[in-house]
Parts: sequence; C-alpha cells; structure tokens
Amino acid sequence: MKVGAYTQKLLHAALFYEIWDAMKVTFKHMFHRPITFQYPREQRTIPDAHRGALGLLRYDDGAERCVGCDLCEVACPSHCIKVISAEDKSLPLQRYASEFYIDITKCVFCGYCVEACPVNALAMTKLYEYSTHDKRTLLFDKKRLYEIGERYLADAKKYLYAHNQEKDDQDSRDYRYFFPQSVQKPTQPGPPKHLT
Amino acid sequence: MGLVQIGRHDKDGELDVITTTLEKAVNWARKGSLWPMTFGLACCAIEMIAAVSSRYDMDRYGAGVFRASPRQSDLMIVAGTVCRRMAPVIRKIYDQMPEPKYVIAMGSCATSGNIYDSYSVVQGVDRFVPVDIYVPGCPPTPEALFDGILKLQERIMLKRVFTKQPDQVKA
Amino acid sequence: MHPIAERIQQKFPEGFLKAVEWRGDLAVTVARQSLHEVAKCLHDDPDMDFDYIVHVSSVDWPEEEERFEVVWEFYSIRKRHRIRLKTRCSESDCEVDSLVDIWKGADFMEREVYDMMGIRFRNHPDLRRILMPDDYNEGYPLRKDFPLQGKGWRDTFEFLNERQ
Amino acid sequence: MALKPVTTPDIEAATVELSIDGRTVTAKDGVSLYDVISNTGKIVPAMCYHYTFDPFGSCGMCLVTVEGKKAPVRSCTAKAAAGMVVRTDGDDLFQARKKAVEKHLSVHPLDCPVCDADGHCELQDMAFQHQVTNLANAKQKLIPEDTRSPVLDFNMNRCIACGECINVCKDVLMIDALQFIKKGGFTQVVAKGDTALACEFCGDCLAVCPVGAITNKYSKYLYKPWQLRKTTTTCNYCGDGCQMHLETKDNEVVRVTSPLSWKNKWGDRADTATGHGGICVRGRFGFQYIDSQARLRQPLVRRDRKLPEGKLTETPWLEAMQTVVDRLAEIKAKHGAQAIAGLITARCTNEELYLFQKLMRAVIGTNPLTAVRVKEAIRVYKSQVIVVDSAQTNIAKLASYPMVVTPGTEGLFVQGLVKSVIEQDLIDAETTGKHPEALAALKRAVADVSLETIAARTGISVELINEAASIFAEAPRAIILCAEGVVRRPDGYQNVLKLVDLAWITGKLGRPGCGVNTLTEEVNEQGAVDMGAAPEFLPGQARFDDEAARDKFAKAWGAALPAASSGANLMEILQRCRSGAIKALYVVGENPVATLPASLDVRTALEQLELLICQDPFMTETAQLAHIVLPACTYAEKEGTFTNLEGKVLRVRQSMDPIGESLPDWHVMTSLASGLGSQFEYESSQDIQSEIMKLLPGYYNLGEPRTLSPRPDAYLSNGYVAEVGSRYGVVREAVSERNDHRPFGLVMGQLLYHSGKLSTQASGLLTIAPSAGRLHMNAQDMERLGLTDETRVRVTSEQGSLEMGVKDDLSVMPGSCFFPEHFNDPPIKDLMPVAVDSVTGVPYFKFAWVKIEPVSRDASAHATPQDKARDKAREKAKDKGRA
Amino acid sequence: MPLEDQRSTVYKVADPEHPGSASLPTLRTEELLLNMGPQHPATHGVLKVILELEGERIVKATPVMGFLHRGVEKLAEDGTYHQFIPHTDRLDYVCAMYNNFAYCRAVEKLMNLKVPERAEYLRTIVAEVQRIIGHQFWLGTQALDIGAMTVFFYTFRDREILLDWFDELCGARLTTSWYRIGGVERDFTPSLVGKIRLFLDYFPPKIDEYVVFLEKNRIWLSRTQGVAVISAEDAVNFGLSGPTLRGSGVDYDLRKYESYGAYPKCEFSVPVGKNGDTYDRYWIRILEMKESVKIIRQCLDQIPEGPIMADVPSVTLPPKDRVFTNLESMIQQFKLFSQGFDAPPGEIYCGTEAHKGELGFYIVSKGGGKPYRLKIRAPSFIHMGAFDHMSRGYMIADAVTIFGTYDIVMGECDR
Repeated sequence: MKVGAYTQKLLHAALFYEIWDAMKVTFKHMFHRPITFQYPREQRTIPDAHRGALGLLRYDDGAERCVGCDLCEVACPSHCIKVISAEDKSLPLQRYASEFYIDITKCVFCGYCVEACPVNALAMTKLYEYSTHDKRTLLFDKKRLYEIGERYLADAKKYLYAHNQEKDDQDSRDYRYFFPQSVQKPTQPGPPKHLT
Repeated sequence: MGLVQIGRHDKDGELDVITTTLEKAVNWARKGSLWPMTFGLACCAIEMIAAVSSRYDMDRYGAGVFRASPRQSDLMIVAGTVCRRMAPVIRKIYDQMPEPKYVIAMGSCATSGNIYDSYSVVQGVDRFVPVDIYVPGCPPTPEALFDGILKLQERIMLKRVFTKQPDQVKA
Repeated sequence: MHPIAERIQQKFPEGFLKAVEWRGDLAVTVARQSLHEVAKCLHDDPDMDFDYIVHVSSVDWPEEEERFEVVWEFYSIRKRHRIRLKTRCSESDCEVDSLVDIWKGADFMEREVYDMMGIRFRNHPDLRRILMPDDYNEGYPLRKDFPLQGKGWRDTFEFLNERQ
Repeated sequence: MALKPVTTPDIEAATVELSIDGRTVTAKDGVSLYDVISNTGKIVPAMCYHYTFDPFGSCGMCLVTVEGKKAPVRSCTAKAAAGMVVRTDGDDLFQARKKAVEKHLSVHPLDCPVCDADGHCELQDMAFQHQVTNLANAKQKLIPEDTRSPVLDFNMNRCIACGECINVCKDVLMIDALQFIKKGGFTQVVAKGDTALACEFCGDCLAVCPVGAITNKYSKYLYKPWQLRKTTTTCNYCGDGCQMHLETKDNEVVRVTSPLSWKNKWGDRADTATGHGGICVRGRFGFQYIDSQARLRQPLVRRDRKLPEGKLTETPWLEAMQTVVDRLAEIKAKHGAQAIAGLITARCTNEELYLFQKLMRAVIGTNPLTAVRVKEAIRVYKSQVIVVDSAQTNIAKLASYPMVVTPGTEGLFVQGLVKSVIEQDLIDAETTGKHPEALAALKRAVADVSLETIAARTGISVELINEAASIFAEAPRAIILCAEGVVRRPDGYQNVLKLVDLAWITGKLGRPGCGVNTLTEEVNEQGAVDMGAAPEFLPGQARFDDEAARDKFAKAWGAALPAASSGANLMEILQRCRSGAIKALYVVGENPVATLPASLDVRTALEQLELLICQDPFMTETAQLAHIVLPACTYAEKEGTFTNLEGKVLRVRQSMDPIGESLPDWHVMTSLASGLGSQFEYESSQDIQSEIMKLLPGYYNLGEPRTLSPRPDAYLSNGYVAEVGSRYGVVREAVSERNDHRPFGLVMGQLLYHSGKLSTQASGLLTIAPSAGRLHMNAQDMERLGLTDETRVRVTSEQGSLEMGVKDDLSVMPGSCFFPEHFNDPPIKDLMPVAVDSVTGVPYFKFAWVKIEPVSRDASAHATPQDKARDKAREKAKDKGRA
Repeated sequence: MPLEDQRSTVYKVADPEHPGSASLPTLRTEELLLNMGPQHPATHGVLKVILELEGERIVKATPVMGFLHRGVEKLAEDGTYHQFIPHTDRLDYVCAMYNNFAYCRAVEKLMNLKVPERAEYLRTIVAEVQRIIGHQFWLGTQALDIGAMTVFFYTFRDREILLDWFDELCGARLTTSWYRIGGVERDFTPSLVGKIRLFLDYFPPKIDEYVVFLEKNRIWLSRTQGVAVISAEDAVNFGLSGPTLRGSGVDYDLRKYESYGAYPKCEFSVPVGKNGDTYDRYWIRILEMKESVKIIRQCLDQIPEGPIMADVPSVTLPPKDRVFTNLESMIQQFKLFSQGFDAPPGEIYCGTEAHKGELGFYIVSKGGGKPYRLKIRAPSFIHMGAFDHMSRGYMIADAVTIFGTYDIVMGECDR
C-alpha cells in the first residue's frame, strides 16, 4: 500500500470521513418536502382498485341485486360469507337472500366474491376505518352491508370498473338482469336489452 | 362459519361514563404516551413496521417508541396469525406488561384466525388475552391501524382511573 | 425411457420399480431397500451428479397398502437436470433411510416430513418434530385422516389457569 | 318390469361381435349400442339416458359414428348388430355433440344463480365439458312455474325435454302420472291431464331430472349442491332398509336423495344393482322430524306426578341420570329386579337393541320386550302378483289377480287356498313325502273345510280361489309377503302358520327364491329379534331358555341372567303394571299410550308405576306421563346398523350433530349401566359392534344377507300333527260380528305417506297427507248414505261411538271404511275391539264392524268450521316447527 | 444426539504426559444455553433459537420453528386451486406477488396452460418490482438489526412508492392476489405505467444513497464481512438458493437456468459473490435491484398488446361482462367457482426464483378441482437448515446478522 493511500485512510479514520459522507445525504434531506402525511387530517388518496370493506349494491330502481345464489359463499377462500336464500312467495321464480352475513373478521379481502357474483351485487369500497372494541359489530349483516353499499356507492362502482367487473359506459350501465325473467309481473316492459 | 365468536376476554358492556378533571388529565397523559411492544407475528407486522417508518410516522400519536421489553410498554399490538404454539408466549408477555395495558388485535388473524381455520391456529387472540380494539383488515393498512390507535385513545379517555375496572383480568 | 431412468434401471435392476415422465418431470420409484444406494449413486456418479437437494416431501394414499410415498427431488447444478425419487412404505412399517449423510440439507426437510406425516427416517441424526411442539400428541397433521381443524389442541389454553 | 338388459343380462338373444374404437366386443344382438359401449368402460355423454328404462333418444348427445353410415348415429337408440365398426371419440363427434348442447342451451334461461340444480346439472356439465362459449342470444320460453303439486314445482323453462321423468314414472314405477304436452309452442311436462299432480309422490322424477326443471318444494332455494354434506345411510321408516343419502347443511337436513339419480348413470352401479335405487315418499319427503322444533332438547324430570308442581322441568343430564340411577336402584332393592321392565322400539339400531337387552338382563336383571309389528307390503313388480286384501290398494292396482275379500276374512282365504291346493292335488310330492303323517294330519284338518263356504264369506268365487292356488303352486318361485292385513287380524298367528303350511305343501318352503316373508313397519324388527331384544330370545335368535346360550352370554357379560321364564310381552307388562308387579318401566322410543286402544287402559296402567322413564326424540303421549324424559337422537345423529327384512345388515351413519343436548340411545344406556354399577366400556357404537361380532360371529358379514334356511323338518315335528287340526277345525268368529246394525268393516291401517307415529312429525308428509281426522269411504257408500266431503258422521262400534269427517277414497271397497292409524284424532282406536293372540300375546285391534250415520246438519255446520280451524292451526304449528 | 446430552461437555483436566493425572477429578464446565426469541425484535417474526454458548461464541445453534405454523399445506387440500392464491400471499408476506407467480406457474404447468405474451410481460414486471421491494425490505431491516437505522427510513420511504403502486394495481399493498391461473387479474393502466417509469428514473440514485450509508460504515463492514461464511460446496449440499447461494459463487438462478416469463427476452446479469459472507450477499442484493430496474425497463419497452388471460374455457374465468349476458359463460363461472377446474391426475414440481431463493410448489393431483397434496418448497425453511452450520464459531451478536443474511420470513418458513 502506498504511503499516500495509507495516510488517506488514516485521515479518514481520524476525521470520521464516512460519517460526514453519509451525513451529507441526510442533510440534503433537510431541504426536501417532508413525506410524512398527517393521517387523521390528511387522507391518502386511496386508489379506485382498493379492496376495502364489502358492501351490497342495489339497482338504480332500488331493487336488491343479490339473488342469493351462494356463489360468493363457495368462492370465498376463508368461508366468511353466509347466504341464506329464500323464495319470494309473491314472485315464485324470484330467489333472494333473506339473510346475508359477512364475518369481516375472517375476510381476507381477496375480492373473489366480487369476481364470482353473477349480478355484481357485491363490491368492495374504500372503507377501512371501522376498528371497534366490540367484535360483534364486525359481523356484517344484510342491513349493514346495504348501508355500506349505499354510503359508498361511488367507491363501489369505481371498484367494479377498475377490476373489469362492470364497464364504465352507459350501455353497460343500462343492463338490468332479472333472475330469472319474471313472468308473473304483468307490467314488465319486455325482456332486458341484452336479450333482444 | 359461525357467528362472530366472542373470546373469553372480550371487553364489552362496561360502564365507563363518569369522568373527572383529574381522571381526564391522567387519561390524557396515558393516551399520549402509548408505548407499543414490538410484537410482529406475521403479515400485519410488516404493515406495523410500515406504520412507524418515515411515511406514516406513528410517533405523532405518542405511540412510536417501540420497546422490545414488555416491562416498558403499555400497548401490545398483536399483529399477525396467533398460532397455538405462540399463545403461551403471548400470554406471558402480556402478563409482564405493567398496568394499565392495552391490546390491539390487528388484522383478521389476531381477531378471529382468519382464513386459517386449521389445526394449529388459535381462532382469535381474545381467547386468552383481553382485547381493547379490533382492527379489521388483512392486513390493515397503516391508516387503519392508526384509526385503531385513535379509537383506543378515545377509549382511554373514557376509562375510570380511580375505581377498579370491573372487567380487569387478574394476572 | 429417460436416459437417467435407464441408467438407474441398469445399475439397480431389483431396486428400480418404475419411471414416469410427465410434463417434463422425471419421477423414478425405487424399492425402499435400495433407496440409499440409489441416492448415493445419484449424488456421486459423475453422469448424474445430483448435487442439489430441492425438497423432501411425502404423500399419503390411505386406500393403498403401501400408504406413504416419500418424495425427494434433486437437481444438478452443473448438468442442469432434475429427478424426482420416490419410495413407498406401509403404515405399520413407515421407516425409510435418511439421506442426510449425502445431502445435509435433507436434515430439516426430513424432520418436517416426520412431523407432518409421521414417517421415520433411519439414521437421521436428530429426528424430532420441527413445526409442531415436541409434546404435540394429536398425530400427524398432513395425514388424510387427520381433521383439518385438529383434535382440540388449538383451543386448549391450560396456561391460563397456571397462574391463578 | 325388469331392469334394463345391462343389469339383467340374461335375455335370450344371439351373441354378436362388433368393434368399438378398434376393440372387438361381444354383445347380445339388439341391445342398445349405448349399453354396449358403456360396458366397455367408455362414457359417451348423454342427457336423456338412464339405466332403468329403455332409451328415449331425445337429447342427441350420444352420437357415435358407425362405419357405413354417413352421419353420426345416436348410440342409445341404435341396436348392436354383428360386424358394426363404431368410433366413439373424435373431433367431429365432439363438434357434433357440442352442437347438440348448443341446441339445448339456446332455449335455456339464464338462471343458474337461482336454480337449485346449479352444480348438479347435467346441462351445465355438458356445456362446460364441450367448452361452449359465445353462443347467439338465447330465446326465453317465459313459461310460468307450475306450483300446483304439494311437493314438486315444475319450472318448464329449464326443461330439456329429455323425458326421463315420464319414463321413470311410467316404466319403472308404473304410476304413469306425467305426460308431455305442447303449450305455448314448447313441449312441457305436466301431470296427467294437466292437473295438479296426484301420485305416490315418490319423487323419482325429481331424482332423475338432469336439470332443475323439477324442484323439491321443501328444499327449494334453501341450498346449493356444493354446500351439502352427503351421508349415505339407511332409511328408518320400514323394514326394507332402503339406502339413501341424507344431505345436510349447517346441521339441518335439507333434502334426501337416493342412489337413483342421473349422476349415477355411469360407472359403478353396485349400489343400485338390486333395485332401481329409488326411495318412496316417506324416505324422500319425510325427513323434517329430524330437526323439528318439537324435538326434545334437554332431559326433563318430574319430581312428583300428582301435585300441580309436578311439572316436567329441564334438568342437566348429569342430574337426570343420577335421578334415574338412584330411583332404579331403589326400586330394584325394594321390589326386586322383576319390578322393572323395559320396552324398546325397533327403530333403534342393532347396537342399541343389543345394549338394551344386555342392560336389562345383565345389569337390572329383568327381561325386555320389543313391540314387533308388521306392515303392509310395498310394490312388487315381479311376475304375477296375487293380492289379497280388503281394499283396492296400490299394489292391487298392479296385480294380475286382485282379490278383494270381505274385511276380516283374509285368513279364511288362505285356508281356502290350502284346501284348494289339496283338492286340486297340486301338492309337491317331494317335500311332503318326507312327512307323510304331517300331510295326512293336514288333509284331515282341511277335510271339513268347504270351499263354497269360504267363497261365500270372502266374496270370491271358488274358481278364482282354485286359479290362484294353481298359479301359486305351479310357479317355480313364489314368495309370500304377508303383512298387517294378515298378522294384525284376529288369529293372525294362526294365519301365518297357515301360510307356512301353504308354502310347505306346495314345496316352497326351504327352496331358494321362495319363502314366507313378513314386511315390518319399523326398520329394524329383524335386528331386534337377532339382537335378542325380545323376551324369548337371546342375541343370535337363541331361545332364552337354551342353557348353552345362557351360559355363553352370562359369561360374556359377567352377570347372571334372570330366570328363564321371567320374560313378559307387552300385554303382560301392562297387566303387571296394573297389578303392581312392575314398579318401573323404561320405555325407549315406544309410545304405548297412543298406539294402543284406550280399552287396554294403558294410561291407567302406566299411571300406577312408581317410575316411568321415557327416552324419545319427541314429547310423546307416553312421555307426558313419564317421571323422567330423556332426549334421544334420531338415526341421522348416530352411528350404527339396521338389519332389514332380508337379513342384510345396513350401515347407519351420523350425518349431523345431535340436536340440543340429545344423546344417542346407546350413550344413555351405557351411562345408565355405569351408574348402576356395571362397567360398560363403550366409547362408540363401534365398540358395541365389535362385542356383537365377538358373540355372534359373522353377523356383520359385510352386509351380506344372512342365509336363513327354514327347516320344514323342525317345523313339522314338534306336535304339528296335533296342532294342525285345531287350526283348521273351526273358523273362529270374528271378534265383533257383522250384522245389520253395523254393516261397515272399519279397518285401521297405514297410509303410504306415513309410517307409525314418527312421520307425523314430518311436515312434508303432513302436507301430502294431512291429519284431517277423516274416515275414508267408498264413493258409492257415501252416495248411498247421502254423505259429502263436508258432512260429518257418527261411527259407532260395540265399544263406543265417535264423530268425524269423511272423505271419498277410491281404494276403499264398498262395505268397508278406512282410517289411517297414524293419527289418533279422533281416538279411533277406542272403537276397536281388542283380541289378544293366545300364542304370541300380541294384541289385535285393527278391525271392527261399525255403523255409520250422518250427523245432523246443525251439528255438522257447527263442527266443521271449528274443525277446519283447528286443523289449520295445527298445520301452522307444524310449519313453524319446521322453520 | 438428544439435546440434553449436548448441553454440557465434559472436559478432562488430564495431561497425558503427566502420569497420575488421570486420577484427577474431572472438571465440568457448563455451557450457557441462551434462548433467543420467539419474541425478539431481530428474529423477523417468531423464531426461536437455542444458542449454546461457550463464552460469547456459539457452539451450537438449534432453531426452533413452528411458531407461525398455520397448516397451509393442509388447508390447500381443502380448497380449489384458485382459492389457494390468497394463501400464497401470506406465505412470504413481504413478497406476495412472487409467491403468486410461483404458484400460478406451478398450476399452469400442471394444467399445461399457455399464458398470453402480454400477461408474461406484466407478470415479469410486477415480479421484478416485488423483488425490489423485497430487497429494500431486507436492506432496511438488516441495517436496522445491525445498528444502522437511517437506511431503514430511506428504504421504507421508497418502498411505500411501490406499495402504493401495488395498491393502485390490485387494491392491496401486501396481500395482492393479483396473479391468476392463466394470466393476471388486471391490466396496467397508463397511469400505472407512467408511475413505474417515473420510479425507474427515481430509484437508481436512491440505491446509491443507501450504499453511501453502508459501504464505508465501519460497523456495517465489520459486522458483515466474514460473517456467516459458507463454502459453495456446502451451500449446494444444503440446498440453499437465491442470494444466499450466489454469495458463495454459484450462479444458480432459475431465471437463467430454467427461464420463464419474459426473462428470456430480457438482458440481465446475475451477480455472483466470492467469499460467501453476508457482505457479498448484501452486494448481490444491491446489484439485483439495479438489474431489476433494467429488466423492468426492457419489459416496459417490449410489452406487446394482447389479452392478459389465457382463453381456455375449462380453466380460466370468462370475462365478467359475458357472464351477464351469456349462458355458457355463466355456466363456466359457476362451474369454476363452485367446483374448480378438473386437473389431470399427475404430479409436478415447479420452482421459481423468488427474491429469497427458489420457491417451489410440488403439486400432486388426483383429478378433480382440489390439489391432493401441495408441498411448498420454501427457501426460508431450507436456509434455516444451514443455520447451525453457519453460525458455529461466531459471536452471539452475529446471530442476528446470520438470520438476516437469509432474509428469513417466518410465514414462509413455518407455512
């Protein structure tokens, strides 16, 4: 080793050169904008695709989308959904979910239920602030799920568009499925658009 | 799937209305200096680490000083899957923490065992440790964890200091 | 037949049972008795040169008489080929030779197989449970007759009473 | 009607050779090509094919190419012929089949989400297998759902017109209740005549429907097939022991299915090989009682029966068991073991029956009893059927020789047959030759019998009797199935013996394929006898007084057995209860208060008891009298075995967790025995099973029928000669005689839709056959008396009179009337005279001569709406119970 | 040898040259047994190690695992192939995308499924982004464990950018479930492409920033150089993989050896170390991040248009809008969700180079919609097998470095 190099090393060691070197980077950051965001006051813009709490949706005319087909139940990897379906006595062909539970404490937020739903009755929202001291409130029942669906309808729709579940154009939005075609309804204005 | 299974030590239905000025002051002090235990178990631990890192900075709530020793901390954030083999360890750590102590069950696993309905996973940490706040999510984002911490602080403000807590589990 | 399988058959005509090639994976089943020597040959023979152990695994076929199938997977870093070595054993006599003396990495993997399936490995240096606690007595979780939810261990917290 | 050639390959046809996919196969000439192919192990997709009937060929899926034919042919309707060269695979066939699926899909509605068959749908499977995508838009049929039937909904939008339901109904069950009809441009399946479905409601059409066109009303929309946990078990409604699948969801029985299903079309047909695999209406729709609200959920204990505070109160098991044990021990100490009696139903499993008799004999030291009953026959569609009954039953409609006799003279008819055989000299020389003196005695006995008298009394001509006798005697194989109509009549035991005589002289006794069989009502009556749960038997049908057997069991159980003569049957038990000899009665699953007529004073007898323990899934009438009621499990909640009337041991598997705190009977008995100081170390029913296996080697011969060889020698040797004379000598008069005052024969019997008391807890069966409390009468009689469905009648017998509604029933013959025995409202049993058989001690009370007169209009106007309201309320309560 | 026997070693104070010394009493020195974990800040989760110490030196180390054993392999037998994807997220939770990738590749091999080209590129891009996140996480925590805290804040700051990107891509930051059998769930949007391109420009200088803190840091150097050394031969014999193996000079990288995804179409090099110590592995990871940037950039340039899911109706889900209007697609949807696809009977092994090493799935199928047996070859678990070998002779303080050097994640290790 050359003397020059040796002295340089000695000098570096004596003056804590490497520390100054690193401190330089740190000091530079004093002039950066702080990256910490102040959570309760500032909210991060949550992307549309975000998989938050689940909600149930209605059609624009207020009818429940869910037909109680139990497909979300079987698609769920953690078996946290429970659908109890029943027959609508006034419309014998209409099946609907008389009870619908999502045990959100067991949910893995994978979005498979939304993917499975043949009527897009389920959607995920950007809701994440529902920590609680009472575990029972984390069992979402049908009422709560529809509440979430109504409150975060915009989020839910955006989620469906983002995940290719529903197309974001007027034509697709106009669709309306009856499962099945209700024939007992005399006032029905003909079959839906996609079938004609 | 059953209904939500309430663990043995779920804290619910307590009456905590009476507050005095002094109680408020004490509670304020308590809520402002929650020192959490580093207690990462699984996935949620990564988000918990993210919560203390530069972007989220949990220190803003006075809850950023992660202590490795249970003797110095008041808050245990159970972040991750609680396996049966880990249960006695968690309980032992909980027992070592000084009063008042709080437990946050972070994420689905700690709350109810989540997707892991298997032979080795405890179906919720509340089966053997009292839990104050359940944070849903899998894993909860750091914001969701903060929401949980803020809710805990709210609850701390409602606690009675000079009378005995009815539900306090005797260690 | 795959040249490696052919070679094994030549060298161990009694030990070799069958070779299957599916989706590009070669799987050779050998008799339990000749497992160790076949493995030794796989490791040492310069034509095979399987120096890298990929995984040790086991499959439970409860309907069959030789119920357990132990699976080793090897790779050759130099020759870049793969082989899956399999052998069968019955429930009453579920013991196969350990390959720890050839591949040190087999140590933990074989312990895992023992822990999960209850197959014992002869000459293993430290055959204990690895993922489940040593005093776990409900059986071997990955066997097909073991219930997914276990037999109650996960919900017993005897330590809760110890202090009181 | 036999099953298809595949399952019974002994049709007479030349054997031909043909080539299938390059393989040479031999087959019978003229057999469906589809069957030939499926016998080689290949599965050609087909939606309208079913193994139970002839091919129909409507779906167009089973296409194969036959060399020499330009287009693919349907293999199901094509016949196998010599030298055919058949190809079953290939892209062209795949495309052709795909086209066929597309044809069906194009008119199928888009309603998988709401369809019950989703996940169990053949059309779905086919579409998925053939990777149909991107079809042109579907046409909608828009047909309203047909919900007129009480059990089935027909949604013809989903129908693919495969015709399986129609075929199975017509060819296999021979009910023929369904038909195709063209309405609104689409072919639909409707009930005959486009009315509400009226059939036996066996539900086999539902089972074979490959899509969701036929739906079960009781489980509609409650499930998706993938949520159900399927347990194969044995039906416990009758002694046939049909195999069925209980399908449960969240510990609730959602539906019952059978091996007969389109899913079982291919592959292993072992479980359906002997029958067609279907089940009857009771099995399929009578499951609701299992998880009914009426089930007992907790043990109930009554501190004191007399005082008003002596109500049944819910008590924890531990305490209840302690009470039972204490009080039994007390009674045993005070009055001796003979003061305790036990009564068990044959609806329990073998293990429980075994344990029960062991408990009673080895632990308590008394002798138990089983109520052995028999019941009517089910369909027999083999060869010629002679049906002798007093009513036009369902079998009679199918029989080639329906003989409707005057009520109460069935025994006489048998006697006529014996006489006729002897007169026409149809006696089988080979068998009778061995016992000449017995034959001579028999001949002597019947010498006085005159066929003309019999003909006059039974209402059947001499010629017909002779013809029937010759048919029976000349048939190479003949089975006598006798049931309640014979056994539960006065002289029932004698009548059975007469049937044995008949079989013997025609050489049918002890020959393979022949024999006398009794059809039992409760599932496990054969098992009850085998397990020794009858006073005169030890397990394995060893006589109770057989010393060797006694030693063996005493040793195995480590306890001394009670004295050989100590057994008591039901009548004796009641007698002793009244007299105070019996202080404690342990009743498992039986309900003597409701099943026996009031004249037997069961109620007073039981009220005499110091301790009545009742173990039952339901709060029965007997249980209401009991001091202690223990909740038992139904067969769906426990493991075990049943022995059916063939002697086949069938598995019962647990399909759900016990309801409430109810426990399996064996569990209760085990803990009871332990409480009484005996160590019964059974942890599961398997443990009991292995003990039975040790004591009765070969009993569980993998479900093989136990070879039961009747020994004519033994039968004929023990004083037969002396006995036979009295049997035929005088035809005893019926208990109550027909006269002008009481011109109607009232028969109490079973409905097809019910079985005992159990099924009255099943809301499904109640919907089909509600408890209307109405008398079934022939329309002619009703017209003659001026009765309508609205009127009420007063029925008077020697024993008393009752008021009830009437209903016309085509199957009831003029001059008789029928009341279903399942319902005791009004208490019709009280009208019946009771006769106790001198030999077996079994009471007979199912027949009476009665007078029927309409009640005056004012009274009926009063009663009818009330009655209706009451019925309605009851229905509602039952429904609620289900919900 | 059972543990009890190893706890103490008996030393004979006897001098062979001195006659009569054999009769001296034997002196027994107990070794110190130190339980490290399972609740220890540096064990990266819940690992327990029983260290046998002679003074400060480790004589023997016995890892005790299973504190996070969740029974994943058993759970896999309970669900369909599709339903296992969320489980793979939670194996190695730091790097969920790569687990998804490895699993989907294995199932595709089983089903003999060809993935469309665009999907291959998307998969590769996201996998490499995940590799960057994984290495950043490793660097931050390893530095934190060793004592250099600043790096942690820097790496986590940059990691957040990528996690947000994931959030926008698939809706979750960690547990992504974005890969599907036969493709990916969702295509990139222009905004996502723009963001990742911005990041590619932003990130390489940041790597240098991290390095500034460490490359000359004497503490870092002395705590990593020459620590946890393993020879190439031993490393191969133990079955190590990934940077842990490459640090010893073996260029075993499945991206090159059994190339998959879009890797064959990209130019990149596999950094290989010399000494087999922690420092070399650190450098390998730093260089791999740079290589990843290179790969992502190439992929973004080459990516073709096209479908993102294979169109095999018997395996892959139909597009959702077809389900609403088309009976066949609805049938497909119902069959696939309720019963899964019908896998052929057989068995396959498929390994993928995750950022920790070779992550492999061995799947035995008996036909039907559920795996009959699914074995996960988890690199962390296999690396722990070498822990004893690698830690002998080092100081207690080095134990932390040695855990770190594997980049161990207990979720994957215990499964």
